[in-house]
Amino acid sequence: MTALFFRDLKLSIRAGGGALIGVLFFLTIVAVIPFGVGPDLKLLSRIGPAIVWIGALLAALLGLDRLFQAERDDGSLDLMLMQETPLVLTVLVKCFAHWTATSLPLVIASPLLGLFMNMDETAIGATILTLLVGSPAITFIGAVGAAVAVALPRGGLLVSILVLPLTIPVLIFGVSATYAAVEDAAPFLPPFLILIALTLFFAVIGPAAAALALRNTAD
Amino acid sequence: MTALFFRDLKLSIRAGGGALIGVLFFLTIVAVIPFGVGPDLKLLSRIGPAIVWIGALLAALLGLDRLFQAERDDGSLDLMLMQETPLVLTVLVKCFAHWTATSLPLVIASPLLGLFMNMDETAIGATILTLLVGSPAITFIGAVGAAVAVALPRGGLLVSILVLPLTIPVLIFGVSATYAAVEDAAPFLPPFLILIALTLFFAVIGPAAAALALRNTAD
Amino acid sequence: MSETSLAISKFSDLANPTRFLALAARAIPWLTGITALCFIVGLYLSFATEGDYQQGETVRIMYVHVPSAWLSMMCYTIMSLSAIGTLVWRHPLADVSAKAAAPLGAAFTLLALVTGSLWGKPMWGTWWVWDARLTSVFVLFLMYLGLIALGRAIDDPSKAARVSAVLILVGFVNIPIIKFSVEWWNTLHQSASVLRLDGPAIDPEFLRPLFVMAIAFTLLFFTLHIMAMRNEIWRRRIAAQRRLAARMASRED
Amino acid sequence: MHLTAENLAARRGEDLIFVNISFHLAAGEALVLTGINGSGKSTLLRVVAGLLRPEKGTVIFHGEESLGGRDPGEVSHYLGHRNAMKSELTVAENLDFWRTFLGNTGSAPLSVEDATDAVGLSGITHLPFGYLSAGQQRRIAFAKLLVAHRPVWILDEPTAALDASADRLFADLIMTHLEKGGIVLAATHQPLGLRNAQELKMTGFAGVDSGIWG
Amino acid sequence: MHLTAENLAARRGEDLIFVNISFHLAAGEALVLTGINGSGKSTLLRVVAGLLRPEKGTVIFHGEESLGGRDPGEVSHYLGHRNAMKSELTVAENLDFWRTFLGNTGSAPLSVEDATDAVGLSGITHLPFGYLSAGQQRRIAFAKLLVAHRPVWILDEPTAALDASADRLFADLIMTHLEKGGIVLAATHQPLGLRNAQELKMTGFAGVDSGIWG
Amino acid sequence: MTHAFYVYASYGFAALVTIAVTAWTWADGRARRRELAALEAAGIRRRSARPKDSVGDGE
Ligand code: HEM
Ligand SMILES: Nc1ncnc2c1ncn2[C@@H]1O[C@H](COP(=O)(O)OP(=O)(O)OP(=O)(O)O)[C@@H](O)[C@H]1O
Ligand SMILES: Nc1ncnc2c1ncn2[C@@H]1O[C@H](COP(=O)(O)OP(=O)(O)OP(=O)(O)O)[C@@H](O)[C@H]1O
Ligand SMILES: [Mg+2]
Ligand SMILES: [Mg+2]
Repeated sequence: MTALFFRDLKLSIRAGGGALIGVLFFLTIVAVIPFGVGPDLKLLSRIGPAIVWIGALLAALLGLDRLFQAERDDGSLDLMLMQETPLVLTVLVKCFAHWTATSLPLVIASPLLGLFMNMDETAIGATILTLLVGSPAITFIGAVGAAVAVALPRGGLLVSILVLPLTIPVLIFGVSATYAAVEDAAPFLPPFLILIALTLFFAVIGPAAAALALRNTAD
Repeated sequence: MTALFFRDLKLSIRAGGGALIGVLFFLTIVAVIPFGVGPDLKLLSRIGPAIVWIGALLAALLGLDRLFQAERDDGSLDLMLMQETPLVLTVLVKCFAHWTATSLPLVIASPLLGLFMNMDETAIGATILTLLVGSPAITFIGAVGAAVAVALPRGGLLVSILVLPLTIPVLIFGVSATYAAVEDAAPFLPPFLILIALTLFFAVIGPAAAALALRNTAD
Repeated sequence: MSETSLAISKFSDLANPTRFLALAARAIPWLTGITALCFIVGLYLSFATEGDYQQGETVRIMYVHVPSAWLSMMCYTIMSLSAIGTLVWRHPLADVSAKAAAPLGAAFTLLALVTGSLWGKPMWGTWWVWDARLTSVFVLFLMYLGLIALGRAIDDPSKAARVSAVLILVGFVNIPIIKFSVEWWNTLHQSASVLRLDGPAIDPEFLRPLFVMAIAFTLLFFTLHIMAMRNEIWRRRIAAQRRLAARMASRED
Repeated sequence: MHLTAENLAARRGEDLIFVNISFHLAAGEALVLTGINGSGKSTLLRVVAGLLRPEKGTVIFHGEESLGGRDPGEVSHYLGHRNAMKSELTVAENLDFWRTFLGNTGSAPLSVEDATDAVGLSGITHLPFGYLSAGQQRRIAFAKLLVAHRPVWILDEPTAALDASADRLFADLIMTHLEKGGIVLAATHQPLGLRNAQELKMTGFAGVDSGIWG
Repeated sequence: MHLTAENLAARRGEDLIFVNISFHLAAGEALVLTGINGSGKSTLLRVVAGLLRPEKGTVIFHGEESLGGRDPGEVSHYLGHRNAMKSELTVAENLDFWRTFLGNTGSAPLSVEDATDAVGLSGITHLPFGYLSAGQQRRIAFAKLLVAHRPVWILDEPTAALDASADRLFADLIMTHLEKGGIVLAATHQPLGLRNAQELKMTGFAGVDSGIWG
Repeated sequence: MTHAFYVYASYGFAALVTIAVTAWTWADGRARRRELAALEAAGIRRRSARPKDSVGDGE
């Protein structure tokens, strides 16, 4: 299983440039956005956390849709399906590898991005914490979509309908927990705990559903 | 060439989910932003056009990276490279098909999205117009990245990094033209004309560079 | 076509890396010496001249900020010229030149960004604003990093060079944007006051150290560029010889 | 140790591809599937490997140690039309991965070097898999069978794209596996040259089945 | 009409795969490339098709009408290891696309129905290409050569994954093309059974070349 | 903070970057040269540097 983890990591580093690329990508989005919204520093720092979260969502989704499709196309998926090790475990490891390669670097780089968005220390800290806790959920949800895409060759539409709406709650609680940390009025813990619960929930449901979908692939 | 256009259209609808991904992705963003800026309707309508544009940018990028990679993987690219018809033309048609499948629906849906963002009629009209004129430029720029991605084994993210910075001018003029239409102080035409010029410029440069890259990466 | 390939081989004879190495070996000591001299004079002038009545001591930041900003653009221009060399003439030294320039360009751009920020804090009251000039320079920095990453992601060097060349040329649109952004948008940033058609509009008191420093930075860039090109040629020579050796070893048994 | 299939039937879309296929393979025996294109060879192999659900019937593997039957997929190597290798990784990395991922059940498998040597390609393990020629890729895919032990080999046209010398090499490797008490199922268009192999000729299209709706 | 190659050399990575390959094919002539796996057959075919830049040498096609030579890629069909078909689209949609995209140069090509009939698969044009068996996919890829006319056919192992009857069918189609004055280049491991075909045996690895850096 | 701080910070950073880049380029060059020397010592020589009388080995 560690072999699978490192293979996937190696693949995404070799193919995409890995961590550096993820951070760069994120930086670019963050650089684009203030340009649209205008150089209003107060506004920027207010929408900062939301932008960082949206960037994380997009970065996680890019490439996630081919998580299993690439394996199917070259036949590796067949061999993985045949193994005695539970398929759920394989899916989980693949999810972790994807998260490590694309989302973790973003979490690490987010303080820098926070500075660019003119956010204060509390906001930056809260963003890191919520991203760290919440971003795996996006990967787990995406894995279900990726598995469905393999099972139904023509199911592209279905995948987007499936995956994007499901990520909305994660995004909402992630962002609102961050804001709760900044503003004194709202309590931080409730949305944060919900975020943790969401991640744990999807960590169980996601790989299980993905494994189920993979087992039922058309051929 | 029309055959290529319709094939690509059919493929993106059948396999990728096409239109809906963009709109859904966009809705996700729109659902999250108010959490950042709070339920401040005036502020929302102010940042509305910028958000619509950013959504359009990100939606256009989803899937763009595999524009040529998919063709390479099944060998179709070889045949396209061999033809007598200039490669630039083939690239241009593929760009149009991609734009029609992902960006056009977003343009069509933008009035609805404008309503979500509490924008007034002028702003909505201006957003549609600028999106219609400006979004092809994003596709053309992205095509260069997609062509470069063919040289890489699997280079989704790397391509976005190289390509995203170049879309910034398009975004700037698109957004500023929209704002100019809303605010009386600034004239609408100059940024709008620059936007048109940018699109035309990239319509020439993009496919030419993409064709050059494709010719140089064949193996 | 066979004539052209013959011409190309003639051309590559001219572009012979060995000849370049010999040239570099002779030029580098001289360049190093002159660069050091210029820096000594430039640094002396920068601290000897008076401060501005408006900006006070901080005007001295200009003497590092402006040259590094110029160099960040010049370096990209050199890469673009090399890219044309790669695509049009398939000149192998052009590949090497573009590849060697990218990290240097990134370094000078970083320098411009940081010194600009350090100047911005006392002058504008903030480290960073998202205006056209600053954003376009930031984009330039990202492009340098992206090109470095691209060069590493493709293992065949000549293929990597050709692909990067296409992207370098496409990215060149950013250079005019940087140069003219202050005129196209009204921004916080200073508009051009030295490199103007109607002559510099700046006090000669500041102009003298600025020019010496600019020359020193430019010389530093060329010295480093030639050294980096030489390193790259050596790197490729080593790779070629290693592969040769591996092949010979596997052939022998 | 034996592999038994009883009354297998499989469906693709609306068509039944085959019905009532049964076979019994003991240790050291091979089954060669022949038949025209589209006759259902690959389909049968995928059913045996557990990748496709049969419409009817069962396949069971009985090992030496345990009494109850096992899922044949878990004790099998499957070499399909596709090679299950990543073109971005080098040959050595690919094989190393499968060696660790597939794990080791039973007797000691070959090392990566020995396996590539066995298929005649020990010199090029440092190349990315995508750089290899079609036949070299196929050989490396076959080397995968050697780096982890599985008693049953399910081979779908193993010799496609191979030259004559590799054909013989593969036949030898398969014979060695059989002699060690393995079981081989292979679909092929060219004679593999195996001694004492059962042959099963697929005919394709066993009828339209309207299922429970008819 | 003739296709001429002079002193071709090609490189992959640092290795020269072949040097000094020359051939001359007039209308109705065929060239069969043989050689072990990795000997450079596919590489040579890709050079001729214009998909790979040769290290040295030229390939030129001289047609009947024009005096100057043409790029051989433009007048050729290339059937590579990959089938150039989209598995999401049906067989008919795929062939229709290539028929229109490739356009028609010279003599009248077959319709999609006739072409699938010629490769013996007229019944399944409504199926998505991805559903077909390996051999059926290869046959459809071959049918692509029939829906648009090109004087030169460049075939890379056309008969891989095919059954015996399809082998013969392909050989007949190739013979017909030759009789009509076409030119065929084919790489193969199994004899195609073409009469009066030149044969070129590739040996692979023509030497290491450290290039200008060494 | 005083203006002098910003001036010295920028000069300091400029010195840091230029020295770092110079040192890196120089160190890279030294490493390459050492590798070349090692290859030379191992008996692998460039074709152009090879003496004329030695027979080409297998090329
Ligand atoms: C991070 C922030 C900054 C960046 C990225 C930046 C970038 C640049 C660039 C690229 C140039 C060269 C422009 C050309 O040649 O036309 C330049 C020149 C210049 N910058 Fe900045 N700058 C920054 C901050 C500042 C600040 C805060 C000041 C002073 C208040 C300043 C003053 C100048 C001056 C005086 C020039 C010379 C203009 C000329 O004569 O052409 N810069 N800067
Ligand atoms: N959804 C479907 N509807 C109808 N027929 C289908 C469907 N999917 C596959 N088929 C048919 O099922 C058969 C599958 O055959 P299979 O792949 O097992 O053939 P094979 O014997 O391996 O052939 P080959 O020698 O070409 O590899 C083919 O005839 C194919 O056309
Ligand atoms: N980057 C590279 N570096 C070194 N060798 C390479 C590289 N890319 C390809 N090769 C080698 O070049 C040769 C390519 O051979 P090619 O694909 O033309 O063989 P082929 O004759 O078609 O073989 P097959 O019968 O297996 O299809 C292979 O030996 C391969 O290992
Ligand atoms: Mg089959
Ligand atoms: Mg081949």
